[in-house]
Amino acid sequence: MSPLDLLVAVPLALMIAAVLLGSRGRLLLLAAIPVMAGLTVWLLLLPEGTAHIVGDWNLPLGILLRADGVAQLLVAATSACASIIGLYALREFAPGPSGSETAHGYAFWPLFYLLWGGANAGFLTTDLFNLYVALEMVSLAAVAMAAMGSLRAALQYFVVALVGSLAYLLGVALLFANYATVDITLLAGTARPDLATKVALAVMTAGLLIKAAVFPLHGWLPPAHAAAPAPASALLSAIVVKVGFVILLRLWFEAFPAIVAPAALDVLGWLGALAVLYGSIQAIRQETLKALVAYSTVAQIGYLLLAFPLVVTAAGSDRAWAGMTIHAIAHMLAKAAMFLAAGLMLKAVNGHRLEDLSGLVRVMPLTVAAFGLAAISLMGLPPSAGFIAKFLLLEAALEQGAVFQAAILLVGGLMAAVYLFNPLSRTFAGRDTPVTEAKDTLQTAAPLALGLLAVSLGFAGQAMVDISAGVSQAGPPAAAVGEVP
Amino acid sequence: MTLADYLFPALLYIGVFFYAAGSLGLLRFQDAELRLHALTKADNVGLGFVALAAALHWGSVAVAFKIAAVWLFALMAAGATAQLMARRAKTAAERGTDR
Amino acid sequence: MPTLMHLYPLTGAALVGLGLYGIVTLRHPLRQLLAVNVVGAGIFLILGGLGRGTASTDPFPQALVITGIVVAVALTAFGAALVVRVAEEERARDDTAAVEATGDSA
Amino acid sequence: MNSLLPLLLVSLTIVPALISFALPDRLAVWRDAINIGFALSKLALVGALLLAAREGTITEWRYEFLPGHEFILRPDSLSLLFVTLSAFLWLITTVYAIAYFKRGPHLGRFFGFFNLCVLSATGVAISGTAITFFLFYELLTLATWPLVVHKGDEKSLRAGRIYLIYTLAGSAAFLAGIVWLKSLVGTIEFTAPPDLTGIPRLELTLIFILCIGGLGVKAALIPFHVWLPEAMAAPAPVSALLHAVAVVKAGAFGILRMIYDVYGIDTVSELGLGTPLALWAGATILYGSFRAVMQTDIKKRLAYSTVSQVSYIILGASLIGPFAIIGGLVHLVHQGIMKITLFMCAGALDNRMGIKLVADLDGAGRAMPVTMAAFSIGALGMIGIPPTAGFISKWYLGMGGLQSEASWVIAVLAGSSLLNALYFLPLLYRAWLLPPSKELAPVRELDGAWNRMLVLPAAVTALITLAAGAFATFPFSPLRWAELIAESGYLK
Amino acid sequence: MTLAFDLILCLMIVGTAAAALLTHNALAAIVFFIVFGNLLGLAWLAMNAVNVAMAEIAIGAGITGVLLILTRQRLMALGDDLVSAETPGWLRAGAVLACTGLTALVGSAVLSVAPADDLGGPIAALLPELGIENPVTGVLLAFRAYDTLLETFVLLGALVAVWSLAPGNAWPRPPASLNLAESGGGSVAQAFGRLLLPLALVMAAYLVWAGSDFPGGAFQAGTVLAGGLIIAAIGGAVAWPRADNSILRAVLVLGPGVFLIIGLAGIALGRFLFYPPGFAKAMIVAIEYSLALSIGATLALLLAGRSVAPDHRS
Repeated sequence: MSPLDLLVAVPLALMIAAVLLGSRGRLLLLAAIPVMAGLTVWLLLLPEGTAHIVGDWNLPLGILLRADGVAQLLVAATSACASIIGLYALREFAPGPSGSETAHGYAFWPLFYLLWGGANAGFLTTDLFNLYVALEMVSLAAVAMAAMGSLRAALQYFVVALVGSLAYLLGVALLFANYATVDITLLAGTARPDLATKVALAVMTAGLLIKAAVFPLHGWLPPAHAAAPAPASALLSAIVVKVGFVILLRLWFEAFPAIVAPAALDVLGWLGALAVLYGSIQAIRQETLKALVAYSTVAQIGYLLLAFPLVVTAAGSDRAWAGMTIHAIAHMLAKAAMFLAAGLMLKAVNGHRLEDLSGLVRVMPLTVAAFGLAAISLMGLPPSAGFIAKFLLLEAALEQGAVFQAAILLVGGLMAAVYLFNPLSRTFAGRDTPVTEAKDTLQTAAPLALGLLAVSLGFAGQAMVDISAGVSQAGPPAAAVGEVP
Repeated sequence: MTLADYLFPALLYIGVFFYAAGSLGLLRFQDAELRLHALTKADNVGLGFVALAAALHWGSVAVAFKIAAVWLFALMAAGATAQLMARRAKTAAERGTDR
Repeated sequence: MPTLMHLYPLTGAALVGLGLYGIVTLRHPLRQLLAVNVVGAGIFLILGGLGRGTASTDPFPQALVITGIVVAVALTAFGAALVVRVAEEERARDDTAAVEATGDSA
Repeated sequence: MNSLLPLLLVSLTIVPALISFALPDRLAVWRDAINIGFALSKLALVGALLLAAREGTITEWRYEFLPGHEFILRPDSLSLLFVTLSAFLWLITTVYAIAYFKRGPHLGRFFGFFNLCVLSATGVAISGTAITFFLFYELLTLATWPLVVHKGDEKSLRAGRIYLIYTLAGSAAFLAGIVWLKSLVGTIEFTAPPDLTGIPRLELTLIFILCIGGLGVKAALIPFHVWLPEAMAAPAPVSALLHAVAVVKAGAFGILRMIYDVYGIDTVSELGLGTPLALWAGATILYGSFRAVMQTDIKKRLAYSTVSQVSYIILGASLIGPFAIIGGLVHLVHQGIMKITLFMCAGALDNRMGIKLVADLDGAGRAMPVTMAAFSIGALGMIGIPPTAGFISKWYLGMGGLQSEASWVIAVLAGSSLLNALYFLPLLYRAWLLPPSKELAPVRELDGAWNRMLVLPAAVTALITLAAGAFATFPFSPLRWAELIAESGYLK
Repeated sequence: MTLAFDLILCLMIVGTAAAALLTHNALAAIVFFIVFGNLLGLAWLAMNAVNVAMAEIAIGAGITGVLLILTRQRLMALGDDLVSAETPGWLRAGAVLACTGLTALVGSAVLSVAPADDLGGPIAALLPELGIENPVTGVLLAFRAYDTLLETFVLLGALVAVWSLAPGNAWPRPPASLNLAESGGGSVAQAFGRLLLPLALVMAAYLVWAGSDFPGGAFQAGTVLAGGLIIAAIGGAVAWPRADNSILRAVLVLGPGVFLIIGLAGIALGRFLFYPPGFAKAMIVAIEYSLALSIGATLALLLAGRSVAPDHRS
């Protein structure tokens, strides 16, 4: 009896209920949230690195589920995000006045639970092929939700996502052929720097960089995220890109720490830096609000990769690891809050451009406050979780003398301030045209709750660092390994 | 080299001959009905010989029945589809489109 | 050292290269979908092909391949529906554009 | 011992902030009552802390918010000086702001952020480590920005943008400095200054430049002062409390902390950083006064005068010498009181009679005699004419300059006093001696509750300016207090 | 099989794949793709992976082939002539270089690995405990049951995703009918459809039962069932149900549901997806039957596409 598998099984059961009941069953979410919250708390209470195999078949045949620090924190943040986005979507996809159900209204809920289950599966398992199936679950749901916005952007996202998955699958095939196992913990023990492993790692990294929308392979993200309906783009930007990133993390730091050349890590670090600069510059240039927020995702993902080279060297590497994890969570919460708030604001003025936002602070102060709180965390200003992450990364960078990374961290924060204060200051400007203010307390409360969570986590720095420090010990728990000929 | 050893390759060659004839017909004949005619007739007979050869090769009666069932399905499928394609070709010819 | 057993995985590798070429050069989404299936088949050939011992074939990669094929067909089906829907929307936009161009309701 | 008093002192103002945000405008009366009530209770709390400090028991509150980092609130003597000043002036400005806006729209949001600003100013004052200081320092920027853009017109939005560009860039540099120092030396606690012996001189100087540069933005050292005159687009109470007191002082206070509590006076002089900082401050003093003379708008002129006055504090701090330190510390208080008087009078003149430009001041003395009297006292204080408080701080700064053989300081002080006279005296001359250009009906500024609440705060602070000057030697005067701090804290 | 057979087969596979990708005529490309799928099935047979051969031919060539033909027809009805625009020369050259480089890299990586039957032994050792002989079904439904569970939800998710594409007014109407009778197909198609559906049901049932000991299994059976349903639809013997038809939804959800319930029941005995020692075979067969039914319905509906508005032509 363990939360590791229930955290995937429960969303899948909810998906079945959602398919059966259709949008009449959307209130099921109110039952889902407490159950998932309970499971998440139970997961967080598990001792470090507890792991157990599915069914009763030892490795290398069976599949190992494990909750290390990164998984615990990300599953917790996913639960918080998904629950609140779900509550927001209760209104967004409510059936029409005559009770008529639309295709989007029906399909959103099964896809929502599929995405939630897939993300949890992606965070909790150490089996590379199982991660492939989880990636497919998440990508399928993501593309379908993006299609609810713009079909053309969804098609482009679909083709690119497929190429990414195929690249990842090719790597898994080569790894299995070479080591007769697809389990990360077993691979960690037997990894040897031969050609097949290097090719596999390269190809898988390329695939995952596509999935995580890292610069130069990020092209599909802005149009898809900007056009999707608000809850969908919140889910996409907050959760979907993180699954790709976590698998990349596991590959580089748990499966193949031995054979990863520092030069390769620096390349990823450089990619991250370029992503931060490119994403920020593009975000500054955008005229429409949702495109701006989408490009900010590209920039924030850059920070995660920027931290890769800092994690390996001895000094301050535990702080960099904690900083990276906390940044992933801070971005998840803040970006979800920002997309929901942006959705509300744009719906009120039914426009897309930044100019349409003028004067909103007087009309919808709470939503603008939520956008502001999210902006504070994204910029890494105290007292938010974003600040804790930026501070830890900055500290690790300066401790290792990586002045370039430190500079990127600071400049990135300033550029984020530019493109985030731009819409914020417009909301203070005067307004002439009237605003149709659909006062919906649930939808207003959702981004505010996420924003407050992102900011208040700033005070729980110590707890988050302790949990994330629970790095899984190299190699599988003894009980799980069967006899291998 | 018992009788079966001689018979088996012979049947196979006859089957292949009929397949070749069918494909040749497909290439040489001009209008659709003739091509369909060549294809369905020749290929199915060819398949019959190959099936016979396979049945002999495995020798057991159960396998022979299964192979006969396979042949039967192939015949049915060929017949039905040929008829549909012929109908479509005729209507297409009348309407002058090649769809 | 290449052996007889490497023949099928090598064709798999060839299919991966060919399929990727198709994805990059073919601009029509349906043709790209076809190319994606070719790449998928190539990858499965590599995965299954390298699991062949002298006497028997390893059932583990076979199961992975079957799972892979089913996932591939699910995604291809969704991709095809998406392509049709995009074409439909494109056509709807051309019709409305045509109506505005001619100025009268067609 | 881990007492909750400091935490209470900081977090007390969250309550009025949230209430102000929540209360709709029609319940404004309640909102004003709550604001004033909490301002008074905060003053009482500060009093309690003062008594505790007098008996020598230093209370502090620790919380480990990150491994190796402690979040310490520790009101020592220096911070209590700043806290008392900000708490007292906050009460005064709240009364003034209520009168200034009467029943305007969106005041809930205004007073909410107003309280948050004071919260962060108090936090800046009593923070025990560099990280806690940075946290409140940044919060101050975030809380003041909405006040700058409160009106929402193009001018204040532009002011807000410039304000952000400067302050966020400054805090980024300051963060870099702190973290760099932290990685070299471990936690930077103000009470136990880290020993900087083992660290190469170059790195120490670079860190010093980064930190002082970052703090200098808020302390309006040239060329980072540009945001201050722009911020005058904000409503008068904002520029009165925030831009004359809270924000600018936070920068100066930060520099004092860096010099006294992080580096320590002897390291600063050994690194030879004292004199360049003094020169930088001196240049700002002259430049600020010079630009003030040329301004036609009253508030802009006062803004530039603030730019130069704040640098007096930095000048005092960087001239390593007992008199200079006392001069700097006491000016921290005096400048706050005098500048707030001037801004409140300027705000009242603008609010009641629409006087914005220097030219419209003709005959204002007859129309609003009390306000103009307070303005005059403030102006004379600025110039440094006895018996105002301004004279005391300039006198001590001059003596400090002599003591540490920096005679050019005297020249700077004399020059700036002359410039002060140049840009303040014409105002007084117009107001009192020139006949009013257009028929100014006497505003009868004292009858009616609104008028009294608008004018009296300025009068009170003007009287304090005089008192601080005349009774400087009395036990509870700011001067005596500054000496106490100097002796106990920094002259050991 | 002999080297000659393998060599010719591989050359034909690569040849048909190249043809499928490079011809301009879309229909020819799809036909080549179907041939390519069948040849792949032969290749899997040559590697005596019979389960995969059946899956590849049924799903890879069959279902995907039909899907591509139907999609082509729908696109032609919308006036899209499926001719992919001419890619610029430099892109084509660059692609050739990149792809040959990738092929060489992957090829050399493949060559550097010695093919071996690594997990055949341990699997064979554990099979008696499950009570089944077909190792692939063992892996699919016992050792990697978690993978297969997630995969069935991907299939269900794909169908929901296709349904989500329905335009506003079309939901929850049934998808476009494939019935040839409406477009002059006549009685032959109807008779053919009527005859084949029961046959497909028998075949599917046999495949599932045989699956535990001989090559076969839920996925292959599901595909045969889907094929039968499609032919019946073309013959007019079966009409697509509305999307909100509760029986349809129950059938779609049966497979994944049963699998999940058995998985959760396992928790009571110890771990998720844990089969009690004596009942492993019973559990596996129960899962397989429900899965076959759901997969058959899901694949058929995936081919049918999304709901269409009443005035939808094509």
